[in-house]
Amino acid sequence: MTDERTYRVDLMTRVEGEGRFVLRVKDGVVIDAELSIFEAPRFFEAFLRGRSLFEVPDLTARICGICPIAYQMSSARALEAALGLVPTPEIERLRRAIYCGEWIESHALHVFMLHAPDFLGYESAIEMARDHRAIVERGLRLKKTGNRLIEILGGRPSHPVSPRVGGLSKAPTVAALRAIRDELARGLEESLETVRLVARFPMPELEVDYVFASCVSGDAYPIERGDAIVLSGGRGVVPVASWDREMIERHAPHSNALQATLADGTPYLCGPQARLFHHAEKLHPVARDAMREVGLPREVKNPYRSIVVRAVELVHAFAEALALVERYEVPERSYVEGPLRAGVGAGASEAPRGLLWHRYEVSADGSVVSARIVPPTSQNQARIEADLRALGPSLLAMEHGAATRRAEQLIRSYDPCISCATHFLDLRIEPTHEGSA
Amino acid sequence: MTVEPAVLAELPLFRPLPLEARAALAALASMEKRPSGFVIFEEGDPPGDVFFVLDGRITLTMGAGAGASSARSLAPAEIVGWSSLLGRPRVARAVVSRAATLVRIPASDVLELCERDPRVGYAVMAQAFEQVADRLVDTRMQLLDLYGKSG
Amino acid sequence: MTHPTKRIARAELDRLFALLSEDARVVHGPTVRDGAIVDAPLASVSELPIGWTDQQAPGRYRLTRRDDAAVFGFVVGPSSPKPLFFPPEETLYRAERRADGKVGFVPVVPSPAPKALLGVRACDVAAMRIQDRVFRDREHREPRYAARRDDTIVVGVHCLAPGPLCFCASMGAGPRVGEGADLALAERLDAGGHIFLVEALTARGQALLSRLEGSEASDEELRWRDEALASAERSMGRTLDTAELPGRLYAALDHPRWEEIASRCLACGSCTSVCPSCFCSGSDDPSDLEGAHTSHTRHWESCFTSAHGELHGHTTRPRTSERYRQWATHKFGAWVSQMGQSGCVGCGRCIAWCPSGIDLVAEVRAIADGVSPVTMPVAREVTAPREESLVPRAATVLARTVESSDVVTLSLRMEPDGRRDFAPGQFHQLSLPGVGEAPISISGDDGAGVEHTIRAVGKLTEALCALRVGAQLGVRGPYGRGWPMDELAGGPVVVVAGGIGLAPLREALRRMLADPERYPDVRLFYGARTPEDLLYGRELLGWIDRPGFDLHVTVDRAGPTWRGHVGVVTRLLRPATVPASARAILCGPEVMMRFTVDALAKLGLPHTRQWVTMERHMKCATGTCGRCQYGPHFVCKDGPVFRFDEVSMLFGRHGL
Amino acid sequence: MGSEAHAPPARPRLGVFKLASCDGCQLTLIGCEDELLALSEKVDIAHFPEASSRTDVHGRFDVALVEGSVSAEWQREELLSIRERSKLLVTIGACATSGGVQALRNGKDVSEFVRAVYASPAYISTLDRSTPVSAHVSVDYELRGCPIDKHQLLEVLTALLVGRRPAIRDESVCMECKRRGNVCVLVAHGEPCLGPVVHAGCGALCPRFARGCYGCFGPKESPATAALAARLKELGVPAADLARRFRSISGGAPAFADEAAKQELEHD
Repeated sequence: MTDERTYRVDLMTRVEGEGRFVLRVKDGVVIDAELSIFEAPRFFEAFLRGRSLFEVPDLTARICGICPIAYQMSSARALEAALGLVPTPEIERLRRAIYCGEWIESHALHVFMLHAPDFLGYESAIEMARDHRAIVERGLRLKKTGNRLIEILGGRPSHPVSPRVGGLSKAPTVAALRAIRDELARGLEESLETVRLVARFPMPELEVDYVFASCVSGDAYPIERGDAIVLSGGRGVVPVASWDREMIERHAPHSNALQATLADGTPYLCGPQARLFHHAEKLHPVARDAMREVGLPREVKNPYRSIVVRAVELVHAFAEALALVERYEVPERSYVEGPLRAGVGAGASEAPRGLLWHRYEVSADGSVVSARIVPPTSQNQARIEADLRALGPSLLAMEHGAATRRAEQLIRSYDPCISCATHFLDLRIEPTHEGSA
Repeated sequence: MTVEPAVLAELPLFRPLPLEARAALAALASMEKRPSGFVIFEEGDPPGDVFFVLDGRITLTMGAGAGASSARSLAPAEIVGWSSLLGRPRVARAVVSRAATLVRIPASDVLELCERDPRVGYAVMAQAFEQVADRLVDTRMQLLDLYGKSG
Repeated sequence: MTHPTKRIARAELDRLFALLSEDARVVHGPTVRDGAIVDAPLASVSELPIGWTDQQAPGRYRLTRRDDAAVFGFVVGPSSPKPLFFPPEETLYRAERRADGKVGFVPVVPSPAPKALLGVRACDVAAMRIQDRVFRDREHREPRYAARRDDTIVVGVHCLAPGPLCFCASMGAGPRVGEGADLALAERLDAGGHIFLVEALTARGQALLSRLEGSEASDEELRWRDEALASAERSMGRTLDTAELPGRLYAALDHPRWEEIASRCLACGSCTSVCPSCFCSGSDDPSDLEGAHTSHTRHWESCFTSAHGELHGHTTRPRTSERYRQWATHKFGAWVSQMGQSGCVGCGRCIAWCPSGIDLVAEVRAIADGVSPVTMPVAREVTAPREESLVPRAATVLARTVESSDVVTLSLRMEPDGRRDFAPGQFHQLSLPGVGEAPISISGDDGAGVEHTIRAVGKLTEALCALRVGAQLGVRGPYGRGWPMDELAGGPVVVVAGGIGLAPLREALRRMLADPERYPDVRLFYGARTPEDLLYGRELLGWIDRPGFDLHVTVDRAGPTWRGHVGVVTRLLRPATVPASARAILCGPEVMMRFTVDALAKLGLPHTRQWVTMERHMKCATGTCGRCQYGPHFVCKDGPVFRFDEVSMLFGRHGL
Repeated sequence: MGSEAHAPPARPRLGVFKLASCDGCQLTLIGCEDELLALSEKVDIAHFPEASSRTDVHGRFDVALVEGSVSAEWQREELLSIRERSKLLVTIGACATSGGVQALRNGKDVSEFVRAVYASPAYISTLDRSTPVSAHVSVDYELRGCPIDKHQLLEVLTALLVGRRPAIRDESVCMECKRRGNVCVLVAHGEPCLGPVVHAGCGALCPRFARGCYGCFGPKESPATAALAARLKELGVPAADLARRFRSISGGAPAFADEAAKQELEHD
């Protein structure tokens, strides 16, 4: 008699976008591990063609409501590379500040609203608030501070209006930016509490040997800028411009997904664990202390533990933002300009959920000839499925519902952003949309 | 009941007629008393006689059935059944809503009189036309929903 | 006119600034921001736009450098003093509706720091006077405006080099700073140096002047100033003939140019927003999730928005041409009958800041030049202002009578004193916190409370109709001009009502019937859609036998049991029922009144013996929000009852 | 009220649904940081997959918030089902209200788009047009924006709960811009700005950040697109550029699509 078990969730919840997964284990062997996405495609690369390059950050922002700044920044960088523009250090600091806002907003959202309920056994943060109101309120407060920082620098949290090719369309006054100082200082304290909180969460066991990929950003912990991309396991550093030669995207029919792997077929991981592994020493000292306090290693092999890494990055983002706000002076220029020219440019930055890479070819009149966008979730997808396979056997000892939740919790660990992924992920729309039809 | 020519002189339609014409019509006319609820004619009936209200009240309604809506009530001296002067079927239903005295004249006799003397014909038709136009204005006002739109 | 005038050195401006800043007074003045000269709170003279000037053309403004260090060497920027006193958005009161049905209202009245305005142009000083008249010095005194405006020191600047869009001279508003300023500066920058002539226009200005270091201005200097002003007056960029302009504009309501302008006008509202005198506002009642706590907020609005012309869910001015016409005819026409002066001060902002570059002066000239004027109503006397905070008081439902399927009469006790003072034909603003506010005419006084007959046509009226005895709501008023009870006395009175239009007439009827000596002959003509829609049936039956009272009722549609008249109400109006000597009062929908007025005119009643009630969306009910503006009138305070000849020019026209 | 005991009225049931979108609008609901927990006490947030694993795929709702446009057949079917099960259906955001940025595919050869983006186009099933919710079912209220404004979202929810009309103004961005005291970027800097024809609600963000409005909230009531296009041409904006400006975030809204088409014709 064969023992075949299927774990599936037809409408994944507490993730950005719409997807489902199926994990089939037969006689103790994983025969199918599939994260599929039924989100409809939106064709960003296609309709960007022919648009003015100055419109690109506004349009690519719309790929994702949670991390629009990442899209704006990676596309602006790629286009600056194509035009040969080099933003001033003052502009880079402003960009880093607004990007910190997005990290705070996105990490707080993920840690408190999306992921924590898994560890504490609730269906949602709203339900969790009945027993742990202070925790949820803290999460909302932290998230609000991130949003407020983005508002000051960009007008609104989703699809802010100031990021542009060359910098920001306008720099805030000193008074306007300083207004958030105290809030950031309080957020820093509360993010430290958050590290302690999530470090105490009961952690499911899983050990994976990862190849980590992350941006390199000079001496800084990488956020808004990728000078190059570094890989672990002795695979070295790759220039941003040639990332599309190191990494290949494959349309894998079994998984319904366009998956990125390294050229040799190795799945890799980007995101908080990868950043920490490569750049732990560049974290703000306060964040490094927090790491030490809770005993977080540089190499985190348990994907569930990414929630702790995210909390540490939250501390870093607050500390970084606070420092930027305190040192802020209104720059001479908030963006750089230069003549149009035909060219090709690639750009990368670290979205909260990982490496986001863009490449554009532009014509001499400033219109886009071709666009390519590789979001973090697509790069992590092969890794997610591999981890699901690794998890499979351990689920057999568990009650079915708990096992399914455990698998879903694993997928959530990567903070997948399905809407982002959609524009390139395969959409084999199945005849029945079991999730909701 | 016979009709005195003097009665016709009270009706605007016949006021322009010479005395002898009125006398001739009066000879053809009859007078009848009808109780409340009496149906004089139904919408769609073939053309027939024309009526004039001497007293009481006649209500005209259009659109038979459940959706019936009152068009207007007729006051004394008004014509009932003008469509017969054009040889058309009845355009409304006429019901006595308060016990009424009516003068009835065959439409064909009125038309014959008109044809015989075009001046008389013009005067009669001008009067009839005015009454019909008047009703058109009322209908329009009802269509505008004169009392409805305000708060 | 000679005012004490001193000549001060440029450096003495710092002392003036210090004097203005005394007692924690906030000094506002022009400064450079975002590529324009805007008004802002200033820390020192150095923040003034020293050495800057502006270049203006229709739809175009550019900030440029001067080749000298003039302090006031520009014309006007996009901002005027208006927002300092009439903020773009503010809360007027907070309201609460408790679970037990009781309501409470708490006014919000600011206590702002006292202000000094430095460098105000003559046009803006004139505009401040206009706004004063709207909000403070007319029938009503709005306490929030007054709190911000009273105790403001105004230092004006004579305009010696007007810009290409300026026409203050045509509007009588400049270039010389007039009434409303405490001090007036004239800046002189020539080979002789950089000085200011400072003129004290008020006692307060005099006190300030006496503390400035300087000498009395010489005759030469005064002559220089007067000649510079005269030359400025001659060199205005634009001119407009304002003689009989209101009458000429109202005579040109059908001019094809209005439609042509609409092909260029964006209806964006920029013009009215930059206008230093425009005062129209809208209001909202944002609430918490339960609707229990509400803030009543007021915001700048514009006759170019659809909301501004909204009436019973449709907009009375759907077309851009109608909105533009509303603006121009109000600004240059209706304003005169409403306030006694034009609403335009000739600052040119609406021309510069129109994104489409429409030139108001050119348009008005194209439309009104050479037109023979119609006669316009004269401005009403300004009475002593009475405090009007726009905050409702609570009222309690004493009785609720169902009149028909969708009409309810509520008798209300005005809290706390139960007063019942009102004139027949006046209205109250009834409100429910969290739901909204609407004008409802007063339908009677039942000896205990004030009655309001309400038809459930929208969310608010539905909620009002559903109120139970003991529940509370908010009431403001009574407002408006009621029926001309004195003029009706003596002769026959014809009362024509359509549908719910009987409600505002009922109290007038009651009072007339109660006083047969003054009103010996009263005839009511009442039309409704169906017998079920007839209001106050029992009360009407009770009146039938009164000597000197005649009742004529008709319905549009009747069932078989109806024995009365069928047809529209005008059919009841005949020589036999309407004496030519009668006076008539009418209430019903506009279309019904239009036909009735004509029918009565045919029966020998001139327009001067007919009175109608107008419906417009009364929002503030005090003539300050502009919502109910109807030609030269505010319906809320000049009406709702008008003698027909006062409105005949506009009645039944679309888009007004 | 009598003294008889009344069961507390059932909390209205709220459902949040997603079609083709970026999630930014539903994120706005989670972004009501100060109000979210209070709101969850007033309304039963019965289906909101982005925020909760408690879902009710087949349930009935008093209010359904729908984000995203219809761009695949299964989305159309899901939408019909949502409509059937909901008393009030509110579209949130530009995608649901006018087709969104993905409506830029409309009128283009989608199979070519699929080839441009996907390695194995055979797997892709999509409609050739991205259409607003109102093209398929009746809509009770349309909330504008890309993304929606959180205050407007709360206002709509509150108004629907209390039973009044939402106080959302259909005026131009210029009205908001002037109330905020911004300097007009079009007049003072010659910056092309769609503000005069765009629906207010964002708080005039772009002019505040020294740039022209690019139309996230779609057309205002009676938008004078032709007049604005004529004016922008006077300022030197070429027809092709104008067409792109109108055919952007809210390019699927008929007023903008029509003006874009006019400008494209002129350009060709």
